[in-house]
Amino acid sequence: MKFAVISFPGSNCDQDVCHVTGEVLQVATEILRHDVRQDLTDYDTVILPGGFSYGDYLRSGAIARFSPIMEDVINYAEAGGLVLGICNGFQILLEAGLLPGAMKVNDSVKFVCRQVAITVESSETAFTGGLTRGETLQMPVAHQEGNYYIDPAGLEQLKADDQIVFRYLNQEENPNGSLADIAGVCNQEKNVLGLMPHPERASEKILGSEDGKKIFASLLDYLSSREES
Amino acid sequence: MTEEKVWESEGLTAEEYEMITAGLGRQPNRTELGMFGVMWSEHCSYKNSLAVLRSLPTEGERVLQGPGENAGIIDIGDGQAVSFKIESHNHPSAIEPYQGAATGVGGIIRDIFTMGARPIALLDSLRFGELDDEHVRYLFEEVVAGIAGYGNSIGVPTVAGETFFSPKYQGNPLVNAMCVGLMDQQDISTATARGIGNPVMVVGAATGRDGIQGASFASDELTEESEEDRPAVQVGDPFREKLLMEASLELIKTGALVGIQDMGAAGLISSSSEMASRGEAGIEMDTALVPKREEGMTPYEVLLSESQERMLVVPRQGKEELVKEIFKKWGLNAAVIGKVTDDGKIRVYNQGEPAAEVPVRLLVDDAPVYQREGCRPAYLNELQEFSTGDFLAKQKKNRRGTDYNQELVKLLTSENLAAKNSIYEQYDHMVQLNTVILPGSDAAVLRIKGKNKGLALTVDCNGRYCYLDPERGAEIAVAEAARNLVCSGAEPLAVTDGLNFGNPLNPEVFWQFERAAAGIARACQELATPVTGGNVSFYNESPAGAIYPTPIIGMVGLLEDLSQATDQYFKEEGDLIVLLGETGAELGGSEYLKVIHDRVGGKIPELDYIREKSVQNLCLKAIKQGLIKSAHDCAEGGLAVALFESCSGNSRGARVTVETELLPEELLFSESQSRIIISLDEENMAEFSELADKSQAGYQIIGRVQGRTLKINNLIEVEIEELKAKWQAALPAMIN
Amino acid sequence: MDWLVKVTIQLKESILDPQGQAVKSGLEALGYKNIADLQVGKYIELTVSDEDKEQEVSTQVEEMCQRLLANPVIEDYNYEIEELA
Amino acid sequence: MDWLVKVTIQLKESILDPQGQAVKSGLEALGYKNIADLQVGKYIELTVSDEDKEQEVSTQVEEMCQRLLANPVIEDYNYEIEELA
Ligand SMILES: Nc1ncnc2c1ncn2[C@@H]1O[C@H](COP(=O)(O)OP(=O)(O)O)[C@@H](O)[C@H]1O
Ligand SMILES: [Mg+2]
Repeated sequence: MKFAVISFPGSNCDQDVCHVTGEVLQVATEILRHDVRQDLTDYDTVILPGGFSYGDYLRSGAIARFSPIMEDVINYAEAGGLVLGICNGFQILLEAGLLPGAMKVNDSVKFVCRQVAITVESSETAFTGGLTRGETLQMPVAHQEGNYYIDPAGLEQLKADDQIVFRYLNQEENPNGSLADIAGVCNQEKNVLGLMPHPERASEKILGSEDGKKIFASLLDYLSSREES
Repeated sequence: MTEEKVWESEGLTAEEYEMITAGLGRQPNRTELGMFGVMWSEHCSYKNSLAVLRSLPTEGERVLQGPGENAGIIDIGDGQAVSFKIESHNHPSAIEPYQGAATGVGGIIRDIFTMGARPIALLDSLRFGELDDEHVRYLFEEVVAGIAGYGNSIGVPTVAGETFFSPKYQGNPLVNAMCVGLMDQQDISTATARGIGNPVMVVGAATGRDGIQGASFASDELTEESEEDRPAVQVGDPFREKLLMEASLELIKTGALVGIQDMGAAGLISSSSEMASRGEAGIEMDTALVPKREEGMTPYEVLLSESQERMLVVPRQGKEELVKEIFKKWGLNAAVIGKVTDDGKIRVYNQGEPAAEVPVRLLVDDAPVYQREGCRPAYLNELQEFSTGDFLAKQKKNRRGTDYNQELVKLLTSENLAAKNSIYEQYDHMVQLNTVILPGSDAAVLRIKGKNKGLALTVDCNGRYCYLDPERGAEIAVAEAARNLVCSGAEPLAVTDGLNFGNPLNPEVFWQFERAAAGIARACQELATPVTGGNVSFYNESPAGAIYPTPIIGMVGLLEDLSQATDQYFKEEGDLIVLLGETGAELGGSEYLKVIHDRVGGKIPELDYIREKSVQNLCLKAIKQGLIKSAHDCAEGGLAVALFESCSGNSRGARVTVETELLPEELLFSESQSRIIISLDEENMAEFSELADKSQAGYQIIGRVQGRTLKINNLIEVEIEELKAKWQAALPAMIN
Repeated sequence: MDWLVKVTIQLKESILDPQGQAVKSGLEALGYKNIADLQVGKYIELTVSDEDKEQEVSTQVEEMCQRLLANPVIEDYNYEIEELA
Repeated sequence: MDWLVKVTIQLKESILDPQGQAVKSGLEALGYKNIADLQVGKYIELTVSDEDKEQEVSTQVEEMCQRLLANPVIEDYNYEIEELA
């Protein structure tokens, strides 16, 4: 099994994700540069990590979305490859059109870093197969632009297709004012997931919560059963 | 400008101008004068503080690098080291709070990776006027946003800090930032230029006209016109600095460098001449070769520009291409601008035309050092004579049936004691996956990946204490910082000090400075925590006068065993609560006096080193033996506030009974030093007593973790959840 | 020929603007009570050089807005083009 | 009477505009090579209600810019005022 973590200029959670998938979960993980085209088919999952790609200037993810390697990520996703976008990675996936909707600045207009409670809304993805719908997870968020927006028709579509994967437990737990308390969505094919909370920050007991590890564990289960079959 | 007064525009005195002409044997030209202006400014030369700073203890077994480099370095074993330093950015923050604070963070981060260390944590120490003022609210919000904007983006967590409000900082806020970096000892780099013929290179961002004369600006008082002092403010680019950091660390790892120095205050001239001075060499350079983002810049402007996100590096000859290659990969400039020479001179050309030629010695080492006169301020007599005992006795007559619940609520919802989560939640305090104890507790604890070790970090200073007694106030700052580290399970190792004062030419201010330095020296000596570096910021005055003397202490501690990391929060119902140390009638300078009676005065708490060390040793021993579950320093607001803070984290209640002769307000709110509140499983009490009985700390069991309220004698009973909500809502409510 | 292009970008009308709200309440707190509505957007000024026809510049700018400068999912944009001396 | 006010705010000349630089190189990477200069600023659109004279609106807006919307230390601002129907 092999993971790729894409490092954009200004990504700052690339090493963190690599630490968790590589050291904690013991999956071979490579960090790939944004400016080198690459055939990604050999990787079992491609992860776009958090951070401030290109300083988040203009809009978060707007410039990173045009990095050379993004063409490969798009090809990979369109061929059914598993893609996980965390925080800034989620924003990049939105900008790239791999996920529907867009990000606005938080309602508070401030950066927010704290633990929040989220619920699992769909266990129909490779990343949440091991979780139960309705299950609550504790995970940190850290972002200034996590206020998810989609137009009313889009929202209906998301609901109809079971594309809302995570929600903040309630309005109080919602750190950014996102529409319908949405914390994470997937594409229609369910192979691309983006979420604002940081599962890699909740994958070791010493850091306070291991709930994020459950997402990675689901993914690993999915991949190993896929390998077996 | 008349010909005779050319020095004034560069902030020099007539005598200093004399020294320059004598040293050069001729009159300096305009460019040279500018070079002296910034290099001999307080900010670069420490001319008014050096004599006093020499008294600080700087040596210790673990010190690998003391003061003199960009940052200090201490040995933490296993071939690893920690580099750390604090830096002020007060004046820029006063006129452009967002960018001022942001570039302050950017500057201190550069100081750390220049040493070869990867920055792993930031801390911020902030002072503002009071929040009922619209402009103060603006400064406060923007400063916090600026620190967040830079630190979050570059991916260095801001894990601890302190925030204090007083009218004395109205118009002159303090923004001090500390950065901590981790490295392998083999990667230690220095800011030296050596080796005749080695190239001198500028790397990073292109140079513009921003921030020219920032160093001189920092060495002057703020005036009404300062707001228009445009060139002194820069805009930071954390995105570029992230790239600069990665490129620099990669370059250092190659071993191709002789020296590396960041370009902070006074830009190219300061970095080049300081590197040359350390290497006892000369440097020759051509300003035309410096990558620029503006046209038509003069040598003067290029030398003095404070454009951010740049470094000066001296690689070995033949490594120029390697440097360029690495920086290009990160999308950054790298240009050879000159070389190291053996004539001990800084020689500046512009397209081959000579523009300046100055001996390094004269510019750097021979900068004037003044032994200023101090004089005990007149205000002190009156303030110290204020007797809190008499005052309380008088108050008692007028105030029958004091409601201590109400007083506690009032204290906890006052600006200095209110919860600071609305600040630190704007900071990414978790990135890099090391933060084991998050902000909110006495000290932050970071793990060191791959080892079972940890670092504990804190910044502390009570400016009001220092105003009432600068020497003891400074001692208390050191003691409190050490206590905060001990409470989290760490052994205190070393100090960086951020000394913020008013105008040193005012003898009363200078006296405060001298006394505070003496206090730091004494306490650091006693507690065996050498000073490895720091920063002096003078001229913190506004039309309303000088700030409180504010010698901020940043301290780093080591946990040999990370599993011993301890926070301040009560854990389980039924646990015993023990107070180490002793409470006295010490309300002088307290939050209680200020908040409840609007008084600043009296004698500040005593500091007895025997007791202090005993309490710290006992606490640390008990933690190491796994006896205790929480430890919390009892500081501003006293016992009642500290107990509440311990209750708040896990929403636990406590029943506390203390036998005492003290007045209720003294028992509850006295700020006696050398006290720690611990909690432990009753099972461990016997073993703990055995330890404690051998110590001179003094201790008493004062109660249990129990229920949903905090009850202290028959004086106080408050609902924890309810009070916690008020405590956390207080600061945001003052802003909106 | 060189051209000065001024682009303004705003959130679509139907979309709530958190920044606009924050600035509006900031102004209200300062005593400006009669602001009916406030939106915060972006202003981008750029110089396009060496193009002969305004039409070409406008095609290019339109494209830049669509591809990068604005996010058409949530934002509207406008621009003006001036010929530079 | 109601007034529509359009404020643009930009960094002063010789002050570094990191955002503008990033966007410019972003556009260059997309193939737009002939951009000589690019600055990113803010655009604020607000409606001021119940003022009779344009002069009063303009005094108010000037003040708002000075006090809150811009920081004159590093930013320049401009505004236009239109009468709303
Ligand atoms: N400006 C700030 N930035 C980050 N953390 C802060 C800031 N101000 C306060 N804190 C955090 O809030 C908590 C309480 O601060 P303080 O009352 O000064 O603690 P103590 O009295 O234990 O030194 C600490 O954990 C501190 O690190
Ligand atoms: Mg403190």
